[in-house]
Amino acid sequence: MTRNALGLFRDPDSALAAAGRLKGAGFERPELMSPIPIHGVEEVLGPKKSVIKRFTLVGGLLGAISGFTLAAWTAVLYVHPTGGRPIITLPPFLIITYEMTILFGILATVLGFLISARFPAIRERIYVPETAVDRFAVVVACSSDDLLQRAESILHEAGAEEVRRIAEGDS
Amino acid sequence: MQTEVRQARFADVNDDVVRSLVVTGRNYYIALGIAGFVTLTCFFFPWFYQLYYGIGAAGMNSPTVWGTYLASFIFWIGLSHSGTLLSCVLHLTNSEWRKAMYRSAEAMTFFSLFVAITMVMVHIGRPWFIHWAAPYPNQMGLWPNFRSPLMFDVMAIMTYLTGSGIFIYMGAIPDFAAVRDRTTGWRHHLYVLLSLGWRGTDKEWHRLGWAYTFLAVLIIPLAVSVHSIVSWDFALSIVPGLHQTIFAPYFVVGAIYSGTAGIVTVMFVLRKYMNFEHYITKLHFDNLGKLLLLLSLLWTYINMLELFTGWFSGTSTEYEQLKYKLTGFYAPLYWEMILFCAVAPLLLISRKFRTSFVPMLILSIAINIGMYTERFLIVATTLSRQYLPGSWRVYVPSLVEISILVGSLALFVTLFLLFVKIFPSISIYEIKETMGVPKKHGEHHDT
Amino acid sequence: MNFIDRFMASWRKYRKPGYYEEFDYAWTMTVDLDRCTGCGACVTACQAENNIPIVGEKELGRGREMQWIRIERYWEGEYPNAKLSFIPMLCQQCDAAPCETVCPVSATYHNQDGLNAQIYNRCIGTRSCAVYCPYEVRYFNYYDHHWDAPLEQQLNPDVTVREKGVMEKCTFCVQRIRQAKDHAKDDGRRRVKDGEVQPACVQTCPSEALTFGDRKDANSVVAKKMNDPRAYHVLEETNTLPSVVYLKKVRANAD
Amino acid sequence: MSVSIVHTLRVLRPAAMIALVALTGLVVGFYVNATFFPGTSPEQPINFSHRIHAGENQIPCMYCHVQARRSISAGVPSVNKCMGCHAEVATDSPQIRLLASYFETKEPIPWIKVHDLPDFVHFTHKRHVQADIECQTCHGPVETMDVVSREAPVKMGLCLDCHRKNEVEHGTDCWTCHK
Repeated sequence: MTRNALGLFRDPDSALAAAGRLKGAGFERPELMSPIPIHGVEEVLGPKKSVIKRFTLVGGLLGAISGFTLAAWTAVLYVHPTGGRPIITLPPFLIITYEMTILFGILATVLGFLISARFPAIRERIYVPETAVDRFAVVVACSSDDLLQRAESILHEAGAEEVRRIAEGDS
Repeated sequence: MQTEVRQARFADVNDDVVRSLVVTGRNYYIALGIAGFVTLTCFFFPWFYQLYYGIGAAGMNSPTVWGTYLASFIFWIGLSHSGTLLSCVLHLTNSEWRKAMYRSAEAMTFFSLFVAITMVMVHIGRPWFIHWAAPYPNQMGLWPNFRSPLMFDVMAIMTYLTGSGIFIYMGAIPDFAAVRDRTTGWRHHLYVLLSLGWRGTDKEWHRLGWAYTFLAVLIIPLAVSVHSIVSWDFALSIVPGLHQTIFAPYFVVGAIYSGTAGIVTVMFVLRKYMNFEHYITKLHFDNLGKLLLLLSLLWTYINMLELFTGWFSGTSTEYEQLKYKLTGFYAPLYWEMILFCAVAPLLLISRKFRTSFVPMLILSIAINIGMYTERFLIVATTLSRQYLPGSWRVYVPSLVEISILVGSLALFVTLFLLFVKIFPSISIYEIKETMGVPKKHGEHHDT
Repeated sequence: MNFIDRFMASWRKYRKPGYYEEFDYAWTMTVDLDRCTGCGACVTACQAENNIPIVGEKELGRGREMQWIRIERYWEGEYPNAKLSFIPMLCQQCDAAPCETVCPVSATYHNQDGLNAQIYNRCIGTRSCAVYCPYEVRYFNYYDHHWDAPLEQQLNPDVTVREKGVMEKCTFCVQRIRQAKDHAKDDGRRRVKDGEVQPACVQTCPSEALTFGDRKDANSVVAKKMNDPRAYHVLEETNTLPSVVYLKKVRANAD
Repeated sequence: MSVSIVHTLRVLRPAAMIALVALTGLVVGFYVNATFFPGTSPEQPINFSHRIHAGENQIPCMYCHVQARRSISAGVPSVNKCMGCHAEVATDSPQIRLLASYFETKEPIPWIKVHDLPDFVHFTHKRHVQADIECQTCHGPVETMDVVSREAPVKMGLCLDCHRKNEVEHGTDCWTCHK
C-alpha cells in the first residue's frame, strides 16, 4: 500500500524548495497544497500542460457550427417568409452563431476543467484541512518505508513545521 | 515577527467569511422577512392579478404597447452588466482591487439577470406559452424565428445567465472548500458538493487558473453582445427615436454605468452590515468613483450625439421626436435624468467625494434612478409619438406596474440576502493573495 | 457530389427572399380618398365580420380601442377655414413588413398570397410587432373580451375569438378569400376571378371608395386604379412596400 | 485526512431516492392517465356502437354522415335516418326503444362531440373526403369501437405530416388551417 509523507510549511517558498529537493532525490512528482495559488511551480517541478484550451477551442467551433445549423436548418424545416427577407438570412443567423459559439465555448471549458482537474472527487483523496487556511503542504507518495524515511528527512531539512505520514484513503 | 502577523491574518479571513455565513443576527432575519413580504405583496400578487385579468391591468395603450415592464427589463439587464463584465476585465488586467468586491458584483449580475427574465414573463401577454420562444423539437414542427431580435435576446441572455453563473461558481470553488472544513450538518454536505472535493493542489490551482481565464475571455465579448442585442430590440424597428445606429454603444455604456453604480450601492451595504470594513476600503470606492466618472462622461457624450444626429437628420419625424423629448409631456423626467446621470456625477472629480461613503451611496442610487428613467423614456417618448399623428397618445404607468417595479427590487434584495448566506460574499483566497504571500523564516524581519 | 449539388441548390433557393416576387395572388386594396366621406361604415362592417370586441367606454378612454380599420381625421387650418380630410387606416399587408421579422415565434409571417398573416393562437404577446408597425394598425387584447347576450349570437364562426394577451389585426378578411378559393376549386377553376371576393369593408363602403382585388391580374379593377396618377403609399419612405394603395384627394380650390 | 464527495452523496441518498420515486411516479402517473383515462370517450345518451354498424354490418361512413362530402362538418345523422332502419331492425332492444322515444317526442338526441377541434382551426371535411382521405386517418379505427374515443392524436403534427406527405398545395401555410 502506498503511503505518503507530508510536510507542512508556513510559506510557499520553503514548500516549493522542499518539493524541488524531493523531485531531485528521485521521488515521484510531489503534490503541493496551498490556500492560494503558488507562483513558480512550473520552474521547480516542470511545465504543466492542460487540455482546457483544446476543449474551449473545440467547444467554440462546435458551437459556431451548431448555432448556424440551428438557425438555418430550422428556418428551412418550416418555411416562414418574413418581411421579404431570404429564408436563410445571414446577419441575424450570424448573431445566433456568435452566441452559441460562446455558450458552447463556456460549457466546453467547464467540461475541460472538470476532466483535467479530475472533479468531482469520487475516490477519497489525501487532504490537509490546514492548507485551506494558511499552511502549505508537500505530499509525496512513497512505495516503501525506506523511501518514506528519506522523504521525511528531506522535508525536515527543508524547514517543515510538521511532518506526518498518511495512507491513501485514510480519513 | 511580521510573518506571524500575516499568518494570523490569513486565518482571520477564513474566520470572517465563515462567520458571515454561519452566524446570523436578528437584523438579517428581519431584513429577509421584510424583503420577502414586499416581494410577495408587491410583485407576486399584482402579477397574479395581471395574469388573471390580462395585460390591461398595466397602463399600456395602443401606440405605447411597451411600458415600464420592458423598461425594467432593460434596467435589470443593464444592472447585470457591470458585475461579471467588470470582474472579467479586472481579472485579465490583474487588478488587485477587484478581489474584495468581485464575488458580490458577480452575484449582482446573476440575480439581475434572473429578475430581468421574470420581467419578461411579466411583460408578455401569454407567459404560459413562453416556451415557444425556445428551440426544441415539438409535434407542431415549429421553431422560433431566429430572424427576430427578440430571439437574439433569448439566446444571448440564456448564454449570459449560464456564463455568469458558471463564472461566479468556478471562482468560488476554493472558497467552498475552505468553508466546507469549518461547517457541520447540512451546510457541510452542501459545501462538500459545491466544492467538488477541492484540495488546493498545484494541479487544481493551475487548471482553475486557466479555465477561469478562458471564461473571462469568453464572457467579455458576450456581455458586450448582450446589451447591444437588447438595444437592437429597439434599433431594428423603424420608429423615429429608436432607429438609431448609436443605440448599441449607448446601451452598453449605459449598462456598465448603471451596473457600476449598483456595485457601489452593494459594496456600501456589504461593508456596513457584513462587517467587511477591512476588505472593502476607501481604495475600492475611489477606484469605482473614477470609473463612474469616466462612464458618466461617455454616457453624456452619447446622449448629446443622439440629440445631434436626430437634429442633423432634418426629417420631420425626428424633429418632432426631439421636441417631444426635450419639451413634451415627459420632459421633466428627461431633465431629471440629465441631472442625475450627467450633472451630479461631476462631483466625482473630487477625491474627497469619492472616498466618502455616504455621499457615494447617495450618488450611486441617484444614478440608478436616472438610468431607470432613461430606459423608461426610451420606451415612452418614442412609442407615444410615431409616424401617424392620429394615434399619438401619452402613456402613464398604472398602480400595478409601479407595484411590480417596487416588488422586483424587493425580489432582487431577497435573492441577494439568500446569496450572502450561501456563497462566501468575498473571495477568501484572493483576499489572501492581496495580503501578501508569507515569506521564509528569517527573511524580511520588521523594517 | 450529389449531396453538394443538392446542398448548393437548396442554399440558392433559400437565399432568395421568400415569396417576394412569386405570389399566387397579390391581394391589394385601393382607397380613393376623393370618395371617402368618413362615414365609418367600413369600421362597423369590420367589427361585425371579424368578431372584434367592443371594449367599452372606459377602455376606449384609455386608448385601447379595437378597430382593424379606423378612420383617421385630420384638420387643416383654423375654424372658419378649416378643412377636414379622412384617411382610412388598416393593415397595409406590407411585402417587406417590419412586424414579421420581429416576432420571435413566427406568429406573423407572409403567405403566398402576399398577405401578412397573423396566427392568433401562436402569439405569446410580446407586442413587438405593434411597436415595429409604423401604421399603428395592430391591436392587442388587453383583456378577455366578452359579448353580452344576445350579441354573442352574431359572432362569425369562420373567425376565431381572440384570447387575452394576443395581438390581432386586419386579415383582408381571409375567411372570405379562403371561401372564394374553395368555390373556385369546386367549380374546377384554378383562379379566383376579379370581384369574386371582397372584404367586409369594401363590400360595405357606400361611396365605393374601397376596391379590392389581385394586382397580378392586369385587368383587375385594382390594377387599373393603381395606375392612376393620384396613387401613393402611406409612409412610402419607410420602404415597407404596402399592398394598400391610396388615391390622393384632389381639391377643386387647391391653394 | 482525505476528501471526497462520496460520503455526502451517501448521506443524500434517501433524499435522492424520494425525489427519484416522486419523479418516476409523476411520469408514470401522467402516462397512465393519458393512456387509460383519456377522457375522450364520453358516455353518450344512447349506447350506439360503431362496431356493430360500421364494422359488422359494413354500413359505409358516408351513409349516415352524409354531409361529410359536401360540407365543412361531417354532421350527425338525423333521428329520422336511424329510424329508417330501426323501424324494422332490433326494435325490441332497450336502446332502440330509447331511440324510438326520441323519435316520438321529436327531440334531437344530445350526442356529445368526441372529435372536436379548437375554435382557431379551420377544417373542412369536404376537401378531405374529396381527396379520398380515409376517415380512419384522423378518427382512428372507429369500426372496431363500441364507444368512440379519440385515438389518433388530432394535433397540428398529424395535419402537417399528412399535408407534407401528400404535397398539398400550400399545405404548410398557417392560414390554410388556422383562422
